[in-house]
Amino acid sequence: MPNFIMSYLGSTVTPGEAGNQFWALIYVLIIFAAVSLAVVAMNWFERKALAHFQIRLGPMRVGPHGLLQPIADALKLALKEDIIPAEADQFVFWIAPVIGLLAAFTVYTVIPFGPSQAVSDMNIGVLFMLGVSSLGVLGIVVAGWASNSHYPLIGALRSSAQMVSYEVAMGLAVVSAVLMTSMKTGTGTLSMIGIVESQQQQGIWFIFKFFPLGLIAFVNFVIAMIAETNRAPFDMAEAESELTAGYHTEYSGLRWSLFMLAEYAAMIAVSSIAVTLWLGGWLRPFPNLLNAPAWDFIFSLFPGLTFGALAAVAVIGVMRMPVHPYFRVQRIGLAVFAALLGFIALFLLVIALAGRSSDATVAARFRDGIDYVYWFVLKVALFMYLFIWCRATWPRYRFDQLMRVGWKVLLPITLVVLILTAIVGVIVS
Amino acid sequence: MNPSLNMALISAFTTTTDPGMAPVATPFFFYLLSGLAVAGGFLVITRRNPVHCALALIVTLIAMAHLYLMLYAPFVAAVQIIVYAGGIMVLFLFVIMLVSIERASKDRRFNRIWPVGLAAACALMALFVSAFVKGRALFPDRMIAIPEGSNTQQVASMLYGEAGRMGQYTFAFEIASLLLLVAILGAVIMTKKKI
Amino acid sequence: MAEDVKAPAPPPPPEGEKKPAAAAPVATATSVGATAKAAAPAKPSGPVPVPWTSALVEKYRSQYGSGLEALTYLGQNYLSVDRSMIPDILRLLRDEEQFDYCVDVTAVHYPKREKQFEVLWILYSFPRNERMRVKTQITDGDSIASCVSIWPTANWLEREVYDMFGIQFDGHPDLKRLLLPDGWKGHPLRKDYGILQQDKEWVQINLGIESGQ
Amino acid sequence: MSAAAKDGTKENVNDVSGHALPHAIPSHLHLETPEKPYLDSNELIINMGPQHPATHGVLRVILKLDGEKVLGTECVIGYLHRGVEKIAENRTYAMFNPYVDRMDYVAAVSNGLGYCEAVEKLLNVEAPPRADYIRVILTELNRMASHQLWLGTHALDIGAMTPLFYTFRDREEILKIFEKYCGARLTTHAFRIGGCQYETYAGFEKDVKNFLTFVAPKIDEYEELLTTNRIWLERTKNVGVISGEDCVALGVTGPVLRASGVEWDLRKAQPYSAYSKFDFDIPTGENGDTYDRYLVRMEEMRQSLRIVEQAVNSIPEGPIMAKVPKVIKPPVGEIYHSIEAPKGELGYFIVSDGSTQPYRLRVRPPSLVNLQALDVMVRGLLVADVIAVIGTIDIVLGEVDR
Repeated sequence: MPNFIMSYLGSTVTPGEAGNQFWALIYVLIIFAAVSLAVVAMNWFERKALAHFQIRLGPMRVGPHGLLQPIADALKLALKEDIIPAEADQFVFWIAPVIGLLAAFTVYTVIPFGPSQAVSDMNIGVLFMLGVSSLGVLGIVVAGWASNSHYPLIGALRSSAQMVSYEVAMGLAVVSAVLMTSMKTGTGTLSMIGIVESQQQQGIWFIFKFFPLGLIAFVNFVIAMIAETNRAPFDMAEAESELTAGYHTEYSGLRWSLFMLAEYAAMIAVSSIAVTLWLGGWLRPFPNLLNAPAWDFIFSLFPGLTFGALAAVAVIGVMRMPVHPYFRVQRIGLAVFAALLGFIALFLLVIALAGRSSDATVAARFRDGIDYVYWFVLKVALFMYLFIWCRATWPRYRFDQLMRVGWKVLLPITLVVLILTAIVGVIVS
Repeated sequence: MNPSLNMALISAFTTTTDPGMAPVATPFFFYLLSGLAVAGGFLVITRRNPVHCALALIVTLIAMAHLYLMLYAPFVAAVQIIVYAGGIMVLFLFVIMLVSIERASKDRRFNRIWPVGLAAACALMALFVSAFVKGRALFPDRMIAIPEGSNTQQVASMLYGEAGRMGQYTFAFEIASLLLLVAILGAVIMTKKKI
Repeated sequence: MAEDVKAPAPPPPPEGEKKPAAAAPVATATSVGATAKAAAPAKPSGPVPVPWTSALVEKYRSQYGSGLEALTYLGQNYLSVDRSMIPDILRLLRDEEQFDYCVDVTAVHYPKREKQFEVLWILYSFPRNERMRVKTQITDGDSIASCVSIWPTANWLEREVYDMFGIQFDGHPDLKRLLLPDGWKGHPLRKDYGILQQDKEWVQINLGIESGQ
Repeated sequence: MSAAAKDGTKENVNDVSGHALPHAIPSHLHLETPEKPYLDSNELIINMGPQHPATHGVLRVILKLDGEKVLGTECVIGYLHRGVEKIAENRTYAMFNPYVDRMDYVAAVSNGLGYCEAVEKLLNVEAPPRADYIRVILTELNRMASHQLWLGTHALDIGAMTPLFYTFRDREEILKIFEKYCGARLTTHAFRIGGCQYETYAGFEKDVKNFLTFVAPKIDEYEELLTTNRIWLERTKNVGVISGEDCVALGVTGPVLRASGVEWDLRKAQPYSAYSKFDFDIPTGENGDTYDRYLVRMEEMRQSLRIVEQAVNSIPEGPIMAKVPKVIKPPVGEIYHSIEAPKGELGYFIVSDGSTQPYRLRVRPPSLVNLQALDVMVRGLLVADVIAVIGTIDIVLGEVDR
């Protein structure tokens, strides 16, 4: 068995590509667990970050600095009474959150966390992603309809119109990135891994390709993806001041939390796609320019150092906590958390050091894998911060303005960028 | 661990002989997906509630997308999901939600000409069966070869042609897209007085 | 609020006529001016209304003659007019005298008078920066012309007067209760509507409790 | 301004400036739809409220929608009706004073000022100058607090979460001054008939001056967040437009009236208290849309600061209470007195029968009258705009329902 694991870790293809069902299943489970954990972490982080934008502290009571708040919330939601309105369409009401969740999580099968750190390397990865994420809206639409109530219905109507319109701009922005993959090789690719590899070969992230065309396409994609995930300032479907809670007004307890899970999972998914298409996916900064083994080593220290920094922040938190019996448990809890982070940091640094000696060892592959995932997750985390930032800054668009932005601004710009990309590409090659 | 067991494990979970997106348990998935598609289609015409019908139709479309996938046509499968399940069905639902459900569900599902419809369906079925029986030679028993290159490129070269020459269907494709454009413009002009 | 009311206040007079001192003159008076003058001796030294003379008053007096009384009290002018003049004089005030802003429409209940209700319009003129009041007396059950067509703002204000006093406004587009629930019985700002009295039936049916007290 | 309002005929009033005025709506919202609805989609009747996050209390607005377009509205109010006017008839003049704070509870000081001045007028007494100055300072601070609360909730309605917390942080400083002055933060009961009950506490002037220097940059901060924010502009410009003529015809006062271009402020038009002694401007708008109302209120905050600054720098020494009898028995008569509350003209009409209790006390609430304009403002807009317009009218349901 260890041989099996080792031999797999040594391979350079994704389990899906190798037809390895076992490892594909393991990957799916890992990704499911990791995304769920990320959603929990994101929940905490969003509340804290938003709170600090708004000169307040956010959750502080449950656990040190509210670290256990998401867990407490999850427990509360799981134990809450699950209300199905009497007039609701029971079956559809039941299945709606599941549809949303399924769609949000299925996208992860094609997201490459590294050259072989993906469930599958589909040759139509980008199309698969677009198709599956477009199914997510079905969950929202039928949820709004099944609730048999006015606000959810309006939320669902808004949501369906919004998703369909922004998908067009999103798809066109994606196409311009796909077009860029064919620049040097002559044949483009729709595979997510292929797109990142193409960025490596061309030595440029697509966001900077044909400046500013890549940048414009990227910005358009980001706007469209915020709209696709129903986040502020495009959170029409759940505009709380207008539609109380939009499509999930009638939902409660576990079912409601499934919606939240789906929403955050979708946010992470679309951010991953943006990272893959424009920001070089798992590539660390300057992989071609600074490609000496020494640079490899320096960059491979980053994951350990990041966790070390987080541990240091936690330690500072422990020091700053008032010395009072009331805070005893919290101090200890935070100290344990800091120690945990410290151990992770230590482990990662050890791996980085162990992987330094040679390229062929398992340790080196392991180090590379951690590197890939680290840079990918770091870029995605920046997008998560962007989501929160937008939410704290902007008022909400009105529905007709939203549609106008989608159809009359975003779509023409993306089209022009697409055409220009094609023309410039032909001229350059 | 015992090396032989190790090998057995590897072979149990790996189909290394056939790289690429080779389907496993083809007949099982074929019948499962076909069954789903047929069941979905049946539900579409029998359910009273239009939203249930739409959901059943989505199931049918997704099952068919998977059938395309099994036919080594991933591009067509993806387009099927994006355009039909993700786009058109959402618009369907959009319209259905605006329509009064109570009245629609009280209407009689099958109106008086249902025997004619049944006859038409039977005739179509007969046509399919006869085509299958008589033209058996047209249908190979098994797939001859996995097509080389990706399906996406094949579609592209059919529609737009290889370098230097037009594709087989370029003209038809452009005509069709022009037709759709005219239809869109017409719809916009008919519904909206002021643009 | 109900408990608050109950504790400190003495039991309310049954007929809503609280002050014997003021009651006697009020009961016999026919106009407010007279009321105020007659009531004045009851108090040590209050200012009394004095006749209000202005071009405006002269104009309308010559037009309408009697049935129109113009007085000033504490520097605030008011016209006391007959009920029959009501829509016309308000319209003239707006059109000719630029009283383009109807501040408020309200009423006062004097149960001992023959004409129980005094309805008032508080007007303001933006161009003249001047306030005045127009008032009229009506008996219980009389209706009065609505001035919604003169000032749209009177819509809700008249509805409130109807709600609180039960005064009907003719020509009001949608005269129904404003603040109280539709099925409420009685009109609370009438003096005979005691504060402990409550529409028990409504409370029982709509709120499902025995009593709101 | 009054050109259209002058046209006395009934037909013209129906069409003061193109809008159908609210009285034209029958109760059952029978509204003609311009085109035949597509398919058999029927109009949606939506109950916004009484429990709704954006109706600022228990306001219920029945919306008739065509998709998202508003065909008409009807407000159902009274959920917070406490019978303030009836309570007044059963309380002595002094006892009723705290009740007025409960009407517009975010601007309790203004309510108290109006009531005390009305009774003082009826009694024919005048508050001493020092009391007037204290009143002006507190009232203007309260106007600012009211506007800050309005800004925060209005922005939240439109979807901007952050300004709410900024404004509440700064409003807190005002409430602290109130608390130090009279012990209460919200329903202050700060004034008494004849003046003020309390002398200013030691350091009052310093506190106020500190607040002035503290808050001036904060107002810029609010503006930084919103004034040039593109989405804010799109959401507020040309939304809920009401003309000056409509405002006058509908009796709308306060910032809403001023944003429609009518330069009218009771503090200038009929100065009360010590307002005639201060130098300040009346900000006005041009378009009468939500954005102009926002700008007008922002400018009013600055003008309030100006007034407070002048008042606190020139506050005279002297008594704070006029000679008022222990038992307040105004002579027989009636009085109408109104002040410029943060929401508009707040009037008290008091009829005295010479006893210790008002014979009749009528409150002319600005919120109620302004709310009447909602229908005119939102016709043809979208649901999201209804929220914005409810926010921009700045209603407090405690005052609407009393």
